[in-house]
Amino acid sequence: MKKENSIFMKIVRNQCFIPLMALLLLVVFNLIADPGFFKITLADNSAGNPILSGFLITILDSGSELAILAIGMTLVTAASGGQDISVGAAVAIAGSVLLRVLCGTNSRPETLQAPIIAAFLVSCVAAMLFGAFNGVLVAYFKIQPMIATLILYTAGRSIAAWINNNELPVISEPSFKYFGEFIPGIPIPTPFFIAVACMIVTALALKFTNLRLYTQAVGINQSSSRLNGLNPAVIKVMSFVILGVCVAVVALIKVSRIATINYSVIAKDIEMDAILAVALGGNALSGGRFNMAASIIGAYVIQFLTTTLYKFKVQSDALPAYKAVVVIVLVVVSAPVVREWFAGFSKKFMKREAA
Amino acid sequence: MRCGKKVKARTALFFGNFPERIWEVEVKVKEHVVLEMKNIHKSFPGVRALQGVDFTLRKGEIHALMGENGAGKSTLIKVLTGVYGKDEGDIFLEGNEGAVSIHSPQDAQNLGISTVYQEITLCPNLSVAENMFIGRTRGIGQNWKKVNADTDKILKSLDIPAKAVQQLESCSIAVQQMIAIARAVDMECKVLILDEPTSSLDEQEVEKLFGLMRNLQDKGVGIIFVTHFLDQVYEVCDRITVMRDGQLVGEYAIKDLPRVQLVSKMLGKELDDMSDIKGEQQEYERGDGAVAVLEAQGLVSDGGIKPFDFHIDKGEVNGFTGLLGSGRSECVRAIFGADRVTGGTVKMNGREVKINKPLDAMKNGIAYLPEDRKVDGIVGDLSVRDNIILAQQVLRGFFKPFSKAAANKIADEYIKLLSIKTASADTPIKSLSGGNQQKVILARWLFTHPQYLILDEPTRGIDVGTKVDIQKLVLKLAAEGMSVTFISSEMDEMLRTCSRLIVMRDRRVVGELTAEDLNQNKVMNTIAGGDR
Amino acid sequence: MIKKYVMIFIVVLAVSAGAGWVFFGCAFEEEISHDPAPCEEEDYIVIGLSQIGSESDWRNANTESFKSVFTAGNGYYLLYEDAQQKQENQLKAVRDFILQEVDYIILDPIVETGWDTVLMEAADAGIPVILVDRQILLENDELYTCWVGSNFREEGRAAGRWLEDYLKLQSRENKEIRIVTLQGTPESSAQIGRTSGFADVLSEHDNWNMLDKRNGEFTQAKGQEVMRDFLKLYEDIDVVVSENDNMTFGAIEAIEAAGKTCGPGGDMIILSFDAVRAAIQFMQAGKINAVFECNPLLGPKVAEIIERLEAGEQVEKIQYIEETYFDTSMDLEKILKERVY
Amino acid sequence: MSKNQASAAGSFRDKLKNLTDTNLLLAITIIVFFLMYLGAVIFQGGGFLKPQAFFNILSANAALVILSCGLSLVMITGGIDISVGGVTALISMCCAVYLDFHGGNVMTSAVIALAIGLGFGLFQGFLVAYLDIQPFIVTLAGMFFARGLTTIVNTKPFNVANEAFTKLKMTRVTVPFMGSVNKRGIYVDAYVEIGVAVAVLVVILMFCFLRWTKLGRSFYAVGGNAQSALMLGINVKRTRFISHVLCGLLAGIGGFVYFLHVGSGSASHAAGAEMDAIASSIIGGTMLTGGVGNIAGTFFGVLSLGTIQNIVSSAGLDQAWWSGITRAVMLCLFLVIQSVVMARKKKA
Repeated sequence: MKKENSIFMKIVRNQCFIPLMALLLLVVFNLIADPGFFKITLADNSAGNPILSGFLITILDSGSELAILAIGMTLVTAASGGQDISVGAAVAIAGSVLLRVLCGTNSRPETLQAPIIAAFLVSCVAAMLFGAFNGVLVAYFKIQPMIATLILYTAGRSIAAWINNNELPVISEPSFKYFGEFIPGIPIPTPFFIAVACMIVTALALKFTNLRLYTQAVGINQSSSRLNGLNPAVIKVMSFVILGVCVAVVALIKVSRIATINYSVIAKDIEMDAILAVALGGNALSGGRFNMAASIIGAYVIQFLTTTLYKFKVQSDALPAYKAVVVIVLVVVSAPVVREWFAGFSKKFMKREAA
Repeated sequence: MRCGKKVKARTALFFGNFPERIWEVEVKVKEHVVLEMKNIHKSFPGVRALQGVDFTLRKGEIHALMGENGAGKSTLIKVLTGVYGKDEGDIFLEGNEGAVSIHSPQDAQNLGISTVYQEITLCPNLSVAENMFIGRTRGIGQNWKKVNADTDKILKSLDIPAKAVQQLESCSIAVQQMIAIARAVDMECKVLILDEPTSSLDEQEVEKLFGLMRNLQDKGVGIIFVTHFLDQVYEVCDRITVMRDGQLVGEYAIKDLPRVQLVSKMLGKELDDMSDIKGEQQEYERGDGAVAVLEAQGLVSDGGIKPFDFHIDKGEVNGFTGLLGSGRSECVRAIFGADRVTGGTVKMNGREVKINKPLDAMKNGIAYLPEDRKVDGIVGDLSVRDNIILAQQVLRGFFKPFSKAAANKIADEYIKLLSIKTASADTPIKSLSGGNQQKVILARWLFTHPQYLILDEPTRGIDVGTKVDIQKLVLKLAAEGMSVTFISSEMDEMLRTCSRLIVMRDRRVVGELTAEDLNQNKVMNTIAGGDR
Repeated sequence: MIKKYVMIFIVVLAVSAGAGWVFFGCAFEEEISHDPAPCEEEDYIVIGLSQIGSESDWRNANTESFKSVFTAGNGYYLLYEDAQQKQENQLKAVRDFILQEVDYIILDPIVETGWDTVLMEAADAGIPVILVDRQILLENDELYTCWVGSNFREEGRAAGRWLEDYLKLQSRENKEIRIVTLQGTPESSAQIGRTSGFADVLSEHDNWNMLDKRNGEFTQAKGQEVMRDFLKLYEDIDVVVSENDNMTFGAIEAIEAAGKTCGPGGDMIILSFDAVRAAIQFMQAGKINAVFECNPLLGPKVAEIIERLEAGEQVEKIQYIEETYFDTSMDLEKILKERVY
Repeated sequence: MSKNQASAAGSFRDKLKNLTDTNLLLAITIIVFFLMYLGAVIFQGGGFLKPQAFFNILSANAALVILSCGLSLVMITGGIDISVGGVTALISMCCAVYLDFHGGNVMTSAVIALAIGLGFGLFQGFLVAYLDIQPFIVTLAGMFFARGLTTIVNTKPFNVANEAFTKLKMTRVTVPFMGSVNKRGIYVDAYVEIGVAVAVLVVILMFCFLRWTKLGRSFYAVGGNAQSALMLGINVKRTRFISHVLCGLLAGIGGFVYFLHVGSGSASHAAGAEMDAIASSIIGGTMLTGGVGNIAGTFFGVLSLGTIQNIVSSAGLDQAWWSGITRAVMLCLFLVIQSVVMARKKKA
């Protein structure tokens, strides 16, 4: 009896438990509502390449962007104890830079003005710079992360528009669309592969560098980590820069999807989803220990939720309302005060059991 | 506006009926007791903080409450101010029938017990007057004209150099401190507790403060004065109550208790017992030409210490002694670069080195076990393993992490070596007992294989067994050629382990004791500042 | 001590930077826009243009045509304001124009209602207002001088008629035709006109089945999103009516992403409006069946009107701009060559 | 140390030193504002010389003034509320729907507005103060909830045709002696929209509230140092709670004023208004760290933003992106100034 209990507790304690439960919940809900949700069909697309389609694929597809952002957001949260709300705007900027480099001056080029990889690297650098900007404000000027990133949150999309002086460049080059959609012959959407690649890189980084240890140490106890020779400021900035890289990757996917950009709509409200993913992954939003896997699962759960809502014909603009409810529930449940209250309650309950 | 009237009444207490007050002060009936605490018991899990302590405070006296930390004086005060509830015992207060019950700071205030803490608990961004009166009256409105006028009166009556309308943060710390006191006094307090009010003041500021205290004393307020500065005690106090290990040592009139006596009482070593503990430490003699492992000249930091010289040799164990707040921790923090070093030079093995931040020190083979374990030591949520490898990991650099296996091996090794009691290497350190947490930190620094190890209060709040372990360990390390600086509030520990003691008082080095000087009396005399 | 002064210095620096930035920022901009400020030069005709935004290529082409006509060279000074899809911004812009005492106000109203007040103010200030592109509802038409733009309803009808003929060619005129519509920003006259125009024809055919109409906000991203939803919700769609080109582009993305094909010989017939260059290129690629022009080059016509007003002539209230349509049967190469936008 | 400084320092420097953060930042704000307006007059001339230009800025930003007041309250107590923009949108949509589709009367719609604002204030206040959850997360959720709800209420943007409302909307408060002669040579009275009257009233009320009521002062106390405030016997939780409730209420008023200004319901209304409000407060010298701030400053902060936008637009720049960038730059600038001021205080 005791033993079972302990095993059970181990499962429950695992950080991945909460998001997985949520996932399970959604799956069950959809099974009941309409099993057709899980139907996956293999069909040829216009180019005559076989591709998979169906809601699950959509989740894999769109969820990947979120997962990539969740990686960076988790680090930022852990190190700085706050969240970056400018990622959406940053994506717009990175995307705009990408297109700028690809299109050069003419907004409707017949051929690419630069190799995609070069363009991507440039946008990467741009995104990292903006990340560093946020990081410096947070680490050296000691501004709360969310306020500091508010600056970019405002200016970002404007800057993006400014980079292409408000034109809407369109890339006609078909190979550019591979990143956002399908590589001919592979029926699974490319973003998923990109996401997996990012996950692998992250995993390696966490394994073969001290990223995890340093970040957590700084997040948990600054003064002590300083006495152990770490430089908290640098670590924080680093986390923001890493997030920048993630942003650049997402920007590539986003832009490649539609082969153009819409400054005011691209990656709209994605910051909310990313934060939500981190929270859903059971990571304390006040920083400290983090569990990357949980965040990533969280990201896919969010997308699952989104897609489910879509399926039930919820207006895309109305989605935030539902997510907001989820956030509130999450934070309330994880609030220390509430937890104490629960603890007290359950203790009483146990007593009654015993009696 | 109700508050307005109150204020009038209260200020009358200062001006209106002065005569009989003076008369009272003249007579100063010896047994005119304001506060009496009888047989107070308080224990926390694992610790018996207070064991049957009695305390008596008379009207219009300044009463020093002395004791090294862990003696239980802060606990006693917290019980008195209702921060902690007491397990046993009674508190009697003048003008209250029978024992009073104090459950919250508010209760204490209503009963006329006010406390002024070391760190000022006023709002710097409000005006003086607002600080005096905010949070004391119900209702929305406030006649600020009147409040300002009253405030000015009070400030004048206690001759505090501040204006009611001036913003608090534009006052000096001392004045802020005084305003805090003024507020406390103004709330009809019989008992005023000053918890280390002077620790952040300079001489003349302290003087001002004492002026105010005497002023209040004449007005018949009983003052409990907690401080670590002996001179100050002997300057203002009438009586002293000494505590040690949660027990009452005794209550003395100031004139019956010379400083040396006081120190010995605080440290719990009778002067006359000449059995001075001969430690197992080898005699320290400095062979000429021996190059110091670390030598500091005129080192000074923004931690608020006077410049000091310091050196330590290979295999030597020395220590900074002195009462708490005498600046011993600040010295080592300066050496380690934990505080910003503002002057002085540091040589290691004869070679001059720049130590501006902890990492520099670590690179030079210095390790520092900080005084405040919770704040500066442990990384609470991390596992024991990560806590052990942290420092070394930082030294190795970002791209050379230990493999999980290696880390585990190291962790287990040190857990065994220091016999750390933990469920596993994966347990978060915060769930360990204080002693074991301390051992983990120790392990962390030993793993960096330093040539110079600084231990600041490694044995604070730790069970006796562990204490002994740590002392033994220190000597062992020294024997292996490591230089160790050891700081502890416990005299005999220091005597047992250190072969040389640097004695500090009031933030400056006042003496250095070696060989035959290493005995209780000498040390205490030096701490107390000569046989005055 | 030193540190403190440094800090103070930095503060001062920052503030002056702020102020300086404002000054020189504007000064600089003044220089790059070579035209002299309106207040100084009297012999210029000052025009205030309140544009809806820059949401689509059509809009940009439209804006450009104004910018290219009303140049200092032609004796105009153009004040341009982008309202970012917000009526409040347009109201504010018009008020500013009135304050700056421009000679003419050109207004492209984002919605049809809520203009009475400002137009009143403009009238009081004696500034003629020329409406372009979209229309507005007023009790008192005297409040604006004239309206210049496309006959959206006619475009809608044309689309319907074209579909009729096309289906006849394919001899599907009696089969069930499943249609979805990507609508433009609601309440905009383009949306109203095109929807109703197409509906006129739709009502004549009971085998045409309008499955769903949704708001695509005239933007590509939104268009793609809405189309994706359509494809999820409805089996075999025959016709997609997209009320502007950008939405069409988005829709095509979505359709191909879903593994379906469109255009002549595809699964779906695509009807689009506006006919920007890119759209015609898409037609060449055989992804759009037909586009119905909505000529954005209103600049010249408006300029002509203004000259007539300057000359004291009267102008008629409603002025349609001539428009045509293109489909894949035409010589698109030639069209592209002639096309300026 | 402070003593010999005082003796050393000249009287002016003394004054500067004794200048409280609030006044220092306030001074900076006002100076910057006037500099900008000057710049506007110099470079744009024409319009900006007329008083009406200023009143137009007021009319356009009346709602923002009110929202910013609310935010200043919260920020002074050391909190933050980014839901106000969403709430505004929600309010204008609800009121619009109520007035148009259900033919309600204006008074009731005003009540609805207040109710919505108050509701958000109460809920968020409770979560922040009593469950102490990070205010940013709570209000972020609040913002998204409000935005989402707006579209659920009604997706299509539309103008309100209700006569009573339009009459109220068009009501103008003429400002005497401020009028000017237009190009027809007719003298036109300067005027402001009715919302401005409300805004000014709110500003005055809030100013007095913060300056002279005990509750107002305890806002500063809590923001300055919650621990001390507790020691001083202030009910910190309640104070925080009240600050959020007030902010919600003001969001309600602001929302209605905004609705009065635009006269339409739309999901995209007041986009980024929370941002502007925060920016205005910060520019107005409200410290993010709490305890420092001044409603007067906030008022000027809003005006500064308004002026900047006018400059940008009439400088012939494409307003679409310039205004965004301009605001962000100003915000960034003042944030940096603040953290520098803080650093200076620590050093001193």
